[in-house]
Amino acid sequence: MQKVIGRPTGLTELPFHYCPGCTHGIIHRLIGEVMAELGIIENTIGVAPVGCAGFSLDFFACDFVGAAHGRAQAVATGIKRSLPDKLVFTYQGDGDIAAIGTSHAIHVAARGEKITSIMVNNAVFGMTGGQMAPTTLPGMKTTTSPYGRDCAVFGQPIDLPKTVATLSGAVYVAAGSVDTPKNILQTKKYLKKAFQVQQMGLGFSFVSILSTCPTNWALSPVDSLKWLQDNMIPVYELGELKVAEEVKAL
Amino acid sequence: MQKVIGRPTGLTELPFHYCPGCTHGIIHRLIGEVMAELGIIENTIGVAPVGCAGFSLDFFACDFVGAAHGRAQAVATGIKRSLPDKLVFTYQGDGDIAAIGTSHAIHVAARGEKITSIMVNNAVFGMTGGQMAPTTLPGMKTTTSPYGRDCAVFGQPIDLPKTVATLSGAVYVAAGSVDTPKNILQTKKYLKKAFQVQQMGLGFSFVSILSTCPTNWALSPVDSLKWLQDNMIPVYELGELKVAEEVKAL
Amino acid sequence: MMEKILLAGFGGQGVMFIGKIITYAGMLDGREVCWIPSYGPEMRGGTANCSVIVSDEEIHSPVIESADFGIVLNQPSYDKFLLRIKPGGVLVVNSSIISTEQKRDDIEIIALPAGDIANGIGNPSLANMVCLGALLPKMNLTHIKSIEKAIDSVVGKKKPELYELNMAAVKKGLER
Amino acid sequence: MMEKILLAGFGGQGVMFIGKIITYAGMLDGREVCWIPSYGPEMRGGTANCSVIVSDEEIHSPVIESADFGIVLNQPSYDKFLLRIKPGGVLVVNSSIISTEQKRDDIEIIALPAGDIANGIGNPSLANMVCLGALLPKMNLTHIKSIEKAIDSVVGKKKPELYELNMAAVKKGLER
Amino acid sequence: MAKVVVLGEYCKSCGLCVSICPKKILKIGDKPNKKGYYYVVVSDPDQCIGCGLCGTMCPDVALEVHK
Amino acid sequence: MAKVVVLGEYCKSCGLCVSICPKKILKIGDKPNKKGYYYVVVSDPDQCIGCGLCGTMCPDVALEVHK
Amino acid sequence: MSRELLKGNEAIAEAAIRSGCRLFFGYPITPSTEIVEYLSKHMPKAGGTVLQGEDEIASINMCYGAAATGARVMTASSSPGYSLKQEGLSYLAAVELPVVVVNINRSGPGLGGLGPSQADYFQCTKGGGHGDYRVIVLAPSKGQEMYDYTMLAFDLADKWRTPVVILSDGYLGQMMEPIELKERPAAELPPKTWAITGAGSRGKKQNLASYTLTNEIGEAENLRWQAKFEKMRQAEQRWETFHTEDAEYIIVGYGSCGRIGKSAVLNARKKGLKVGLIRPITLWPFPVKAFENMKNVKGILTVELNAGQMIEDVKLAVNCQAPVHLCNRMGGIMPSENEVLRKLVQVFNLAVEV
Amino acid sequence: MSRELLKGNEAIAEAAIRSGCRLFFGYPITPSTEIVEYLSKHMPKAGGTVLQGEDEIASINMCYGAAATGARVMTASSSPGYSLKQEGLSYLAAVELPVVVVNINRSGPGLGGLGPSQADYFQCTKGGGHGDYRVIVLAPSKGQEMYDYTMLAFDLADKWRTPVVILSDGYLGQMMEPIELKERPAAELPPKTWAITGAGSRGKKQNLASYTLTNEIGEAENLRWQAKFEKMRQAEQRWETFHTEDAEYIIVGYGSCGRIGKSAVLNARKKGLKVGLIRPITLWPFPVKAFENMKNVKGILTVELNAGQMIEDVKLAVNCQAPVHLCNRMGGIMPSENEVLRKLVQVFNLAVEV
Ligand SMILES: Cc1ncc(C[n+]2csc(CCOP(=O)(O)OP(=O)(O)O)c2C)c(N)n1
Ligand SMILES: Cc1ncc(C[n+]2csc(CCOP(=O)(O)OP(=O)(O)O)c2C)c(N)n1
Ligand code: SF4
Ligand code: SF4
Ligand code: SF4
Ligand code: SF4
Ligand code: SF4
Ligand code: SF4
Ligand SMILES: [Mg+2]
Ligand SMILES: [Mg+2]
Repeated sequence: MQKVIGRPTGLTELPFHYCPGCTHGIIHRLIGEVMAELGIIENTIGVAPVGCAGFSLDFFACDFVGAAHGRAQAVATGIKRSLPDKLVFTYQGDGDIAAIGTSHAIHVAARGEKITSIMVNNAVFGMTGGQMAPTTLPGMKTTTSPYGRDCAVFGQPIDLPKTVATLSGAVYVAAGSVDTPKNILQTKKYLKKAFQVQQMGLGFSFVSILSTCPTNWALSPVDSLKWLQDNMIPVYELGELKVAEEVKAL
Repeated sequence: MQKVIGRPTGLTELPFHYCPGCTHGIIHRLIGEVMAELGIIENTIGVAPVGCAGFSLDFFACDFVGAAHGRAQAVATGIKRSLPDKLVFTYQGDGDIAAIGTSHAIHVAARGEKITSIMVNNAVFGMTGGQMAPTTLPGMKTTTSPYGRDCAVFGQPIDLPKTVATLSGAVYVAAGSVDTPKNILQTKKYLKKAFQVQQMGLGFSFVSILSTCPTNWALSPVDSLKWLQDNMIPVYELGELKVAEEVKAL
Repeated sequence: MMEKILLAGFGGQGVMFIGKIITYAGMLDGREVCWIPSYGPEMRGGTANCSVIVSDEEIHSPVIESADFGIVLNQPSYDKFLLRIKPGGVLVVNSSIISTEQKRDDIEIIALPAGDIANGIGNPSLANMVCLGALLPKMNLTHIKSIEKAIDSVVGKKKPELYELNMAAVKKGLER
Repeated sequence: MMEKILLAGFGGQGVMFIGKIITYAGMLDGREVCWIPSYGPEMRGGTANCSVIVSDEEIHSPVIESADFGIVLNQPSYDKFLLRIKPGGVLVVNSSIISTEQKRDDIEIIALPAGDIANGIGNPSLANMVCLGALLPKMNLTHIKSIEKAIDSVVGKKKPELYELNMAAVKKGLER
Repeated sequence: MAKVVVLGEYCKSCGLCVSICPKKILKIGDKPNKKGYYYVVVSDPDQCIGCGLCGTMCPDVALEVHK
Repeated sequence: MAKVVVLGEYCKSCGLCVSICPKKILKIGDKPNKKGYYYVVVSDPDQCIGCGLCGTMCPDVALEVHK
Repeated sequence: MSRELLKGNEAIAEAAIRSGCRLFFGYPITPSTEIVEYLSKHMPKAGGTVLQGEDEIASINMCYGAAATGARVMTASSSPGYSLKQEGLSYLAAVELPVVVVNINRSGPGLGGLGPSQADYFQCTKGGGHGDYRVIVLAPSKGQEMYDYTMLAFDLADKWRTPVVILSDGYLGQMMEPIELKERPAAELPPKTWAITGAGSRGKKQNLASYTLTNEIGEAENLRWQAKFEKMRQAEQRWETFHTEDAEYIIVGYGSCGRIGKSAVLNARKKGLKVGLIRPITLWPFPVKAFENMKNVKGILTVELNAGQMIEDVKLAVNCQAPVHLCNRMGGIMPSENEVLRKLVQVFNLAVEV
Repeated sequence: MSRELLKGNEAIAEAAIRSGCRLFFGYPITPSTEIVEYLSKHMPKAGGTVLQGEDEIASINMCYGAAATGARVMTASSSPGYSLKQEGLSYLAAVELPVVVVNINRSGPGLGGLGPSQADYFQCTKGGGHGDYRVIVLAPSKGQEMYDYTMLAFDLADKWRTPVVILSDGYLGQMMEPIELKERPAAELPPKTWAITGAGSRGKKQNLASYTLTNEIGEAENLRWQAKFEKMRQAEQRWETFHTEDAEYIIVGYGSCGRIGKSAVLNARKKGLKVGLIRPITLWPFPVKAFENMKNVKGILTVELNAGQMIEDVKLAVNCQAPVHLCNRMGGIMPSENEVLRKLVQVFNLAVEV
């Protein structure tokens, strides 16, 4: 008998500290698997954000650096410029990368910084108790949009991968989801390709992933998946949004 | 006899402090004319950047607020949210808006902030003595790219209007140039439309304008125009890059 | 007179809520009150506790070094707060899921199967209210009447059925 | 011995450059030197000035309250710096574009049409070097030999033709 | 033959595996782990087809599937 | 009939108008203004066709064209 | 007047609305978040706008814009977020714009914990931003003061054309106490003739900016600012005394420590020790006047939730009239009143059991 | 050893390269810009990288990343840009990362002028960022020191695992003086076992972060940091004295003011006044030891390009042994040596003509 699924070597033994049913954990496992499959655990440096994934640095088996809120990509830039042979990735929430971290998101993409960024989009600031994020859906209630997000006041949600795709140094941009086994496997492929793009030094690679926040959405874990399907997927286009010529060869 | 061209009432009497031949001045005149033609001088509040145009607040006949470097759009947001009936515009260099001001550029567009932003793109940080900007052209020599901009290290230049156009609240995005009388007149039309979009409360309007910096390019004013035509226009697409449905009616 | 109360359990067990009810009751009685929450570093699921002071005089320091009363709803809270009750004080323990091996002789420990009792009245998440009921007779500045008013003001106005449920649980504890 | 020199003109007239040449010359002679630029708030076209100290001893304060020598290349600089020359000091004035109506008796004012002289040798932008030449005989710590070396080091190495041009202008001033 | 192993101490009782298992053989157990979560148990181990869906969905990597 | 007026104190002698004038009637003058710039003069005013190109290009709004 | 059970942060928010503040720009950060959350719920009902900026820098600059129009405006954050606002604060001070800025102190440096801390004292009082500027800093010590000082903050901001900082901590921010929702007190405030409201509103254009590259103007500006700061120093020192009349030992503490200090004073008195308390209310201007006559005082103990910061201002104020010592905890931990008393007894070698 | 005519800013840049710094992240701002410009030209030749960040925040956080790998790294800015780095600096201090940060002070607040100013003294020495942290601050007073102290800064940063700030002004940054391009002095430095270089490099994974939300850990961290700061306070105080042996009056000034102070001392001596100078080299730790024995001193005059900031540290150090007065200019204006002397004569009522 062979183990078809289980704890990958890319993760440490530590149990995650996320809320029950929070899909941050699924994404963690995928990254752990990808690192193991590519054999890069020893050679990878991750950068953790401030947000629910702030403690994630303990969960991965590779070296990790914790950044200030929103600064993971700038920190990753510093690491990569110092150690160009290492694989460097950032793991960030939607608030971290699409609110306070916006300029870095644009400029690592413009510079073609040879790092990989993973954005976990749960449509809220999870860590701080469920405030509106730039990704919060129209009409969605959060603690700072108690009457539902009013787009006339706050604007429509940002689909960051599409904006990032306009920058020439972003050579691979994909958007996945972890709501179903199928989407999970697809997301894993995106993650793997993103790391490979970096391994080959082609430019900046970016994977955005739709994720749940049962706690702040005030839904059960199972209902959260359904809510994601019904509400987020129609707004955030999934798939490979940009595959530059040099990446297509992969 | 009628005055066909001259000092518009949208400008004060003060002579500009720009270098000889610097086309910041042409753009100033266009804005002054547009304000006069729309009859909005009394009702408009401009926000000045830090950069060569930092003193511009004295040159316009409307009220002005000076912002910190890169913050003009955040300041304009505060003004507009306080006084929704005023016309509010920002006048910013490429460094101001596309380097340090990037997040604001993205988020005013995402929120559909009802302001107008004008970006004067001269491919350098003019004020500080001609350093590389995110807009500096490949191979272009500046004081911080003394061997010519190496895109492998610094990335390709950013075409900010194209990135901003991906945000849903940006309803009008145009790119002009002031190198020839024809382009100047075209740019004036863009500016006028951008202000009208704001007058109608449709969303965020953005006009990017290619401009010269004879001093830091180390070229004569006349040669600078030629350099702009030969080098900038091929890289930065001109025209109306985005006209949202609601704006088309205009 | 000043009474200090510590309330602790898992996040989700409603310790913050009973703390607020006691505080609210104190305010309705015209007393000085203060309520301080304390969350662990973990988002949810970790331990949560709050401290409440009800007083006839002005409350200066809000810090409770040792309390007059305590309610603990889970094991880690029992282990942690057992030593923080003043000699002569009272600690109410949800014995449904807490083993009270560790003991103290100088305080009164009221161990009651609050979880099971709550389950008995149809809602296991009311263990907090049962414990509150059990503590009430021991307190001098907080009485059932004010607790009733507090619950009514906090939840009753909007959801009368919740008021009934909560009061039923409190009474179960009181009757114990 | 310490000599303090103020140099001023429009941006682009090359006052920074002659300041650097004097400074460089001083360094080549093994002296203590320091050069401080000062730009106006305007990018270009405004007034620019720099101050230079050449000294046998260590230079502590680099601030020049009043100078031993000065060169002014335009009217605003003349108006501003005339009063900043020490009694007994020397001020070289580019009389091609400066009117020296305002006067001082306690300093020596060398008014020479540096612009025209420079024009005469084919390059109006060398007025700065002409003025430098005119000041040289008055200075004690800076001599033509070191200026030659300085110009050679700064521009001569890369562009020998520039060396010749500059030296020609300096000599015109010196011969005045 | 296939086998699913529940790493009880990791389980947070979220129920995602329960809802996805095509054979409906996973259920929330009645014993809490050290953290107080009632971890998942396998009601009918022999029915497991080793499809791995449960493990794919488990956010706490609390399931191992062997095949 | 057309007329171009140079507002000499605004002119910075950049030459943009000189290079654009289709009639080649503008040139850098030989008198400096207060700021020291040799401002533009009109060599042959009668030739002006009032096309306004000079004023359109002038970065210092130093030209008025009447027509 | 209604008395409501509110968290300290909510009291600040409610007071802001009742002070006529109709614009709030902020970015969430624990333990200040209840402010933006409360306002998001209640501000729209009052006809105001709460806008979440893309970050703290955007937020403070949105405040700058709104304040420039003469509107009452507020932002709130906690330590790391407050650090990001420093450039903005320096500009606000230079352009002299009234904005109320709340800092619910975390226990930094770095990310910092959420427990009560006063580690940002220097940052708030000595200018965390660049340049010579000072802003009024108010330090409430209970829910009611969170409310009252917020109202005061808006008035002081308008009176002096200055940012005013409310410096508090996670304890005070999240503690619930009954608050009297007093009406805004009457205040005579100068008209905002400097406000930018469109040239039409006054018939001529007007600017507001900090763009001076001429040193002489820079010096004149600085002299003008310093003269204003001096006036503020004279006029706005605020503090509370508690049993100081006959005190031989004085505890100095602000905010949470002021409360604990009071309990310590009462305990000390029970033990026969003549202890009093000075509780600075304005941290800038520091209440130097409270320390004018320390002749009969044998010793001073500052109580702080940091490594000892305010103690420098106390020493400067005391001017060697009495020895000054420190009782402190860090990292989000609060000392109890007995801990304070033990420290007092220990450093001054008093013959009392605590 | 070659002697070259360099601007102070260029001297810093050249020293950085010769200190083994191969990474620079910065954003241009006058009057610090020559640093990034010089490095853009010369760093690539040395095999290093100069990257212009999208802003100052990006730059300091890039430094954070690079320093985390154990690399020597530098950034440079001026006042408004330095303000933007405050959150980053607080994190650097918390994670204990060695980075050299240059602040060529503008004359703020606000945009600020370009003339010489010391208005960021408080910001640099008392932590412009949030939380209880201190960083070493070095204040060169001439071109050679811009060079030497930069080399020192890199070594101190590595020795103590701390950011080190070089605080200077536009005068010193843009002044050209002959600089001896000394070789990097030998220094014994601890190995960077904490560096993040990939788990493969040491066989097990490792983290670097400031993510502690447990108050008890937060307190332990703070105690550890404070203990380190105390050691630094003991070990790293640096200052220069000039004619202090018999001095009755002492001028205290750092940076540009230190130089002017020396000229003032020499002028005073010519007039028969026994004046000496203490020039702090480390602004943090402040050279308290230099003021240990002030018994024979009749008065102290601090010379500052601000509203009077260092004077507080001087007063605290002097501890009422002698009166302390202030001679200052602001806004980018520099006092002359005679102005300083006049002030000295005036405040201490001396019978001398200046
Ligand atoms: C400078 C700063 N501002 C704000 C915060 C507070 N904060 C921490 S995490 C966070 C947002 C988290 O949301 P997201 O990035 O979407 O991650 P999630 O928790 O949802 O996974 C915020 C606002 C902070 N720590 N630092
Ligand atoms: C926070 C901050 N960083 C940097 C600067 C320095 N600075 C002033 S203007 C400028 C860039 C100007 O370039 P741009 O915006 O393109 O305007 P231009 O002068 O070219 O018109 C910079 C970097 C500053 N004033 N403040
Ligand atoms: S708060 Fe939301 S995002 Fe954070 S751990 Fe809980 S469920 Fe996940
Ligand atoms: S430096 Fe360049 S952009 Fe600035 S005024 Fe001069 S020419 Fe114009
Ligand atoms: S592997 Fe498939 S069948 Fe087996 S328990 Fe998991 S989901 Fe059910
Ligand atoms: S999905 Fe995982 S954590 Fe959730 S109930 Fe199943 S085993 Fe437990
Ligand atoms: S209006 Fe036309 S013709 Fe007349 S001067 Fe101007 S460019 Fe020449
Ligand atoms: S374009 Fe304007 S500024 Fe330039 S030379 Fe002609 S008139 Fe003068
Ligand atoms: Mg999120
Ligand atoms: Mg530019």
